[in-house]
This record gives sequence, structure tokens and C-alpha cells, in this order.
Amino acid sequence: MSLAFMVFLYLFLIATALVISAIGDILSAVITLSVFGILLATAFAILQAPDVALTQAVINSGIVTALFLVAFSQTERPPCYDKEEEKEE
Amino acid sequence: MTLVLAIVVPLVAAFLIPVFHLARKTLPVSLIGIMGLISLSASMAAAYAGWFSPEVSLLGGWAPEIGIVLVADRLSSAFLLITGIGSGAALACALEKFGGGPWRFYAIFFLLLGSMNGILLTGDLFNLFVFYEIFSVAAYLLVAFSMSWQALEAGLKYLVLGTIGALFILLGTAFTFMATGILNMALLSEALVSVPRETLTAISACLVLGLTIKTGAFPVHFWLPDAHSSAQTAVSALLSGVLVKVSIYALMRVCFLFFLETNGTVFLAITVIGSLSALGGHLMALRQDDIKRLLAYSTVAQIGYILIGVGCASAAGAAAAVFHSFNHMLMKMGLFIAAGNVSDEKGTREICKLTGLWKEKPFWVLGFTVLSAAIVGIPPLNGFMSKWFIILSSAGAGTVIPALVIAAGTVISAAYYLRVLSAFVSPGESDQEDPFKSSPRKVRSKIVSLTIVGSFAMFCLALGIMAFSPFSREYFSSIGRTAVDVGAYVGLVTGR
Amino acid sequence: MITLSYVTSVIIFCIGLYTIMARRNLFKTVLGLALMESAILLIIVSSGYIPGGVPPIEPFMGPAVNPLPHAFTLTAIVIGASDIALALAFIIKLQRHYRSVDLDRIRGLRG
Amino acid sequence: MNIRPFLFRITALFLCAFLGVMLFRGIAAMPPKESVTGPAAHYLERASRETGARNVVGAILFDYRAFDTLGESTVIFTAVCGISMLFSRRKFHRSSSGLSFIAKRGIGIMAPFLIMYATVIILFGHISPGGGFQGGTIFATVTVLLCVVFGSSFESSYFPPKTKESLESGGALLFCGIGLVGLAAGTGFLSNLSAGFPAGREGSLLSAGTIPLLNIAVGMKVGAGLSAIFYSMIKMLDTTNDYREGGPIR
Repeated sequence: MSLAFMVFLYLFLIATALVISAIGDILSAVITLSVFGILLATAFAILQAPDVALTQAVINSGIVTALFLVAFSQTERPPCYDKEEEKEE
Repeated sequence: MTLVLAIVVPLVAAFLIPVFHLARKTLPVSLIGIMGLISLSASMAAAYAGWFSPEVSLLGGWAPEIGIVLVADRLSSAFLLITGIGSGAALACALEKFGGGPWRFYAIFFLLLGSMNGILLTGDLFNLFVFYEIFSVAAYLLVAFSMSWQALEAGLKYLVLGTIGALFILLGTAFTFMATGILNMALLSEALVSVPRETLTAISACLVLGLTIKTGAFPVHFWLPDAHSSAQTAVSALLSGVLVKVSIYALMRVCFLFFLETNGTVFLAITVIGSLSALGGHLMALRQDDIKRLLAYSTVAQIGYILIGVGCASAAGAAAAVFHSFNHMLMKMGLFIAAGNVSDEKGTREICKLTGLWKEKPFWVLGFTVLSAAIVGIPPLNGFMSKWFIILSSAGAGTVIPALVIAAGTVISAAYYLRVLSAFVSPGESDQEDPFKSSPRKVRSKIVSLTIVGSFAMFCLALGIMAFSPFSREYFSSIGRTAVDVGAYVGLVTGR
Repeated sequence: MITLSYVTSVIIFCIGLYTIMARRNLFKTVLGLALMESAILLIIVSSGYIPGGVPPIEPFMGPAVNPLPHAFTLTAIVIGASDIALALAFIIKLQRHYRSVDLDRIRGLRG
Repeated sequence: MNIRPFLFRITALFLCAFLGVMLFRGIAAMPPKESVTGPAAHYLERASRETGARNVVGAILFDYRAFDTLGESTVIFTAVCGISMLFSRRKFHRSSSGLSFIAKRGIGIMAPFLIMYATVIILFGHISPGGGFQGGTIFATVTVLLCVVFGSSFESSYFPPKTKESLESGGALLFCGIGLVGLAAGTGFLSNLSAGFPAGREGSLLSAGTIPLLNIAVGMKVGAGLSAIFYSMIKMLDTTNDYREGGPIR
């Protein structure tokens, strides 16, 4: 793979990482993490690691993003009354 | 063979518990007790084998260079003994308190037991990381087990800091692998000599930083007081008594094997961290009103003592560190169990409200007194002996400041333990007013916990007296000699 | 090309660490952990690369790259995923109590 | 006024920069690698003969260093155990509403292929890239997709939590059982061909001794585990939706 492509890929990786760190909106950051995961999987594939690329694409961009979205949707809601919580505290 | 079983038997027990739960909603206490006994006897068998004839177990039949090896020498055996006694006591307390209801708690407990044995026995750097990760995940969950918001917050704090520590350990492992291409710890100790200086600095910084975070020494101790004070009593005792020791074992093993000949700065750094921990932990403990937080900060200080012993980089220092680890396990587990039970029955954890206990529960107060006398360092008890050995070895290593720190710490700790004890023996003003208020809670007598506290107190006394005899001193110093003898370890693993 | 990988991964590692230290949102903390972990994965995989290598699956059509880092990376990915899942579960539970994921408001314990 | 957070950030930035420079100097000091050395060379040279697997990464994960894999799937087991412990007090309200008809039909057509893909990835782990982790995770993704598209009641009726639990424990026990066979044969825990497992013809589906079996065990464990994590975390979402419709809102 050509060097120019790698430079472009890595610059893109750093840019997405900066976006994840800097952006205020959590939802955008989570979606950017998914993009970051796919870019990283591409880098792994170029580095001749097909197993790792497959795992990275499936786990980090699939399941972890799904879990992030679930957690986000559970926390970013207008506070509503929850009976079971009262029981716990 | 016994080494593998020490790891696999607790893991299998943990995997079996959900299966049993599918059949019966509440597990019988005797079943968990039997599983615990089998697991603990497996780890004791490994400790016995490792103590009398150092043993290597090749997993999958592969040679040490290409596979994973398990190694048991005297250092591992000593720590296996510590974790065995400590987790047995914690399991007994938990069974008495919770019964067979929370089956997931016991599953996590057995996973923790297996992973601790894994850390203590493995001879492979990456395998150490993997077991460390099981250990940490189980520890976060045990902290959060009571599900109060304090426990959850402490668990999250522990998780974030612990994961950062784990990532640093992984980074150190990655650097080591990049520089040498191997992961067997015995072979690494030979290969690291030829590694460039800058790389070695990076490796040692990553590994020591990660392991220090996991240990809970002073500059990065934030998680420890919260985690140890907000957990349940049995879990607090387990955390303070056993888990910290496992981290210290990992630190000792890695530092002695890798950096003893290559990078002496590491040991200076450990001594500095230890001194800071000892001073900072004692000073913070002096300001606490909550009895469990006080004990947790005292743990930070005691970790500092142990690290001073490790930082001597000598056989005497290592032996003193192991001896103090053992003593601290006995003393702090007993103290946590006693304090937890007393404050549970009183319904408060503030020291100034824990009054009048001498009349109500004299045995608990007696046990607490003996154990706190041991941890402060009253001469015939074991705490004094191990501190004395640490001071001697640090003086032998040519530094005086750690010894002064230990002496100052003893005075400070005497001050705060005396405060607790004076609150205990002072006459309570409220016990005449409502004698019926606390009577229903007294029905569940904590006879097992009381027995454990009592036997630990007796053990402290016995160890203190035993440490005078040259015979037992020889035993302890043989642990130290094993710890620093890198050549023997390498020879044991490679068979040369 | 490998030096480039190393530079990138060290930069991403530092971005992750900075995110954890400077950001006050718990989700950002977990995202920072994910970034740090990914950076370490990139370091490990790059360390196994050799110029002109082929994937380590037989039959080889040339010099194969080092397979050992790939095995570590697989293990580390799965471990990291379970860590992150656990952290998210803790955050959900804590948010129920504080109604916030801001670290400045989650100050029940100090020390 | 608000100078302290700013100072803190500057300090953090410097700390990170210092760490980065130190790490990079450590990397730069290493001599560049031209060829594979150490144990990795041994794996590349002999893996297909000693284990019967074509995928060298699979051979390392499930034979040479299978103990790591046991530990690693135990991490998932621990996390699943803990997350279901954290959310255990909640009642699960099933929602039967899903997405639109087109999405349901589309997933209905795709799901068998996805499951087949996951099975192939697990079963061919010793021949081609893939293995237990990847295939198991694809299984978990399929259950997540079904949960999103068809609503959680459909997912939980096809894959009830008890099935997942028993699959997970079963996978773990299968892994340990295979390991103990090696121990009983006297060749060490998790030993493969030396314990008498048949090597088979290289490159065929039934080859490489224990590696396919371990792949299946890990696939069961990882798939059921990740799916159970998602399932436990989504519980609350449904309850609060119900409350918002009918319950009191503060």
C-alpha cells in the first residue's frame, strides 16, 4: 500500500481522535468513535493483520458503539420519576 | 500439575455456580462452603509444592520459550499462603452474613480467587496482564456489590483508575515485547540487559506506574479509601488484606526479575513512593471521622512500609516486606471485620458515636485492641517485628530517611488508634435510654466473625514471639533470598 | 511507514490520556479509555509488521508478518470491550442517583 | 476567576506531551526489525505441523497460548456476571413494538445469512481469518439487531436469558473440560495433538485437534456473554418508556 495513503489514513485517525476528545456533544463523539474504529480496522488490514481487523471492526465498531448508544439513551433523558429507584435508595 | 489445578478449580467452581442456580434459586451454604474448601485446598497444595520443591508447570506441553509456564517458588508460596488464609476468612464472613442468596457474589468471588492464584503462579508477562484484568474486574464488582450510591461511585472511580493502570501495564508489556520478542519473564530478565537505555526507561516507567496505580500507593491512591470504605465488611477485609498483597507480589516479581540488574533507579523510585505513602496515609488517617475510612488510609500507609522494604533491593528487605504483608493481612482483616461488625450493629460509622462498646461487646473490643496494638507496633507483637526488620534493611541499604518516616508514622498511628479505642471504652450515654432498640439485631450473633478476629489476634501474638527465634527467621529470610535470586529463577524455568 | 504508525499511536494515546484528565464528563472519560486502548493496539500490531510481509495464514506467499502481536491484540480488544461495557453500566447506575454525568456534580466521596 | 481549571488543563497537557516524548524516544531507540525472531519464528515455521492449523494466529490463540484465551473469556464471563448483578433488581418490561415493516422484512431475510456467516467464521477459525471471538461477536450483533428491529420481546422469546446463561457457562465448562483431558493424558493442561487428539488432514474442516472445539466453546461464551450484556443494559430503557406514557412525571 502506498505511503501517501497511509499518511492520509493516519492523519484521518488523529483528526477523529481529536474530534472525540474536543467535541461537546456526546452523541457525535460516540458516532465518531465508530468511524475511528473502522479506520483503525483498515489500518490493521493494511498492516497484514486480517484477524485483528475483523475483530476490531466487529467489536469496537459494532458492539461497543451499540453499548455506548444504549448508555447514552438511558442517561440523556428528561428526568422522569422511577418507582424502582426509590426502592433502592 | 498442582499448579494448574490451583487456578482451574476456582474457575470451574465459578462457572458451575450459574448452572446450579438454574436448578435451584437459592444455593445451599454448604455447597459454597465445600467449593471454597476444595479451591483453597488446591491453592494450599500448590503453595506446599512450591515451598518444598520449586515447581514449573508447562502448559500444553510446550517449552517455556513458546508456551506459557506456571512457576511456584518460595515467594509465590508465601503469597499463596497469604491469599489462601485471607480469602478463606473473607468467604466464611460472607457466608455468615449473606447466606446462599447472592449467587453472583460467590461466582465473582471464585473468579477472583482463581485469578489471584493465576497472578501468583504465572511466569509469563502477558498472561500476568490477562489475570490482572480478571482480578481487577472482579474487584470493581465486589466493591460495587452493596449497590449503595457510595459503593457505585467508588467502584467507578476504581474502574477508571484501575483501567488506566492496566493500560499502562499493557503498554509496558508491548514495549517489552517490541524490544525483545519474548514474553517469558525468566528469559526476559536475561534479554533486558541488552536493551537500549531509553527503551528500558520507558518500559520501567510504564510497568512501575501501572503497578503502583493498582497497588494504591500515595500519589495515585484516590481510589483506595473510597473503595475499601464503601464496600461490605467482608469485601473490605478482602480488599485491604488480600488484593493489595497480590498487587504487591506482582510489583515485587516484575521489579526484582527485570530491573534488579538493569535499572537501579526503579528501586529508588519505589522507596520514594513508599515513604510518601507512609507519611501521607498516616496524616490523612489522622483527619478521618469515619472508622472504615481511617482503616483504609492506614492501609495506604502500610503499603508504604511494604514498598520501603521492596525498595531496599536486598534479600533482607524483600523478606521484611513479605513478613509485613503477612502481618498486615492478619491485622487489617481482623480490624476491618471487627470495625465493620461493631459499626453495623451500632448503625453508624462515625468514631465519636461508637461509644460504650466495652460493656456491650467486650470480646470485639478486646480483639480490636490487640490488633491495633499490633499494627501500631507494640513490641512483643508481630507488627513491631516486621517494622523493625524493614527499618534494619533500609538502614542496611544506606538510606536513613525511610527509617525516620516509619518511626514518625508509628507515633501518628498510635495517636489515631488510641482515639478509636478511647471512644470504644468511654461510657456510652445512650445505652441506658433504649435498651430494646438494639436487641432485635443482636439475635444474629456473629460467632464465626468473632472467632476469626480472635484467632487472628492470637496469630499476631504468636508470630511476634516466633519472630524472635532464629529458626523462623531463617524461614523468612529464605523467602527474601528466593525473591532476589534471579539466576535461580531463570535456571528453574529454563531447566539449565 | 512503521515510524508513522508509532507516531500516530503515541499521539492518540496522549489524546486519550488528556481526555481522561481534562474532561469532566463521564462519557468522555470512557471514550478516552477507548482511545488509549486503541492506540496501544496500533502499537502492538505495528511492532509485528515487516516490510513486504504477508498475513500469517498458510500457505505463505513470501515472508509472513509476526503472528504473536495479533494474538495479543485479539485478547486485548476483547478485554477492553468488557472493561468499557462495565464502565458504561456503572455510569448508568450512577446517573440514576445524581441525574447527571458531570464529574463536578458527582462529588459524594472525596479523597 | 476561573484560572484553576485552565491551569489544570495546561498541566495535564504538559504531562501528556512529556509522556509521549518519553514513549517515542523509547520506541526510536529500538533497532528496526527486518525479520521475525524469537518464538514467533518458531510459530511461523512449525505451527501447521505441530498443531495442524493453517491460521497461525488461531494456532497461537488456541494452542500455544490457549491459557491466555481461557483467561480472556473469563474476563467477559466476569463482566457479564457483574453487569447482570448491577441490573438484577430491575423488572424487565418487554416492548413488542419494533421498526417498520420493511426493516423487519429486510432483517428477516438477512438474519439467516448473518447467522450462517457467524457459524462459518467460528468453524473455519483454524483455516482462515476468524475464530471464536469474531463469530461469537457477530452472533451477539445479530441478537442486538433483532432486538432493535423486532422489539425486545421477540428477541427474548427466541433467546431467553436462561439459555444465554447456560450457553455461557456451558462454553466455559467445555473449555476447561478440554483442558482437563490434556491434563489427564499427562501432557499438560490444554495440550492438543500431544494429548492424542486427531490432527486430521491439513486444511480440512475437521482438523487441528482441539482448536475447532475450543473455537466453538469461545464462540458460545463470547456470543452469549456480549448479548447478555446488551440485554441487561437495555432493561431500564423499556421500563422508563412505560412510565413516561402513563406514570407520574416530575
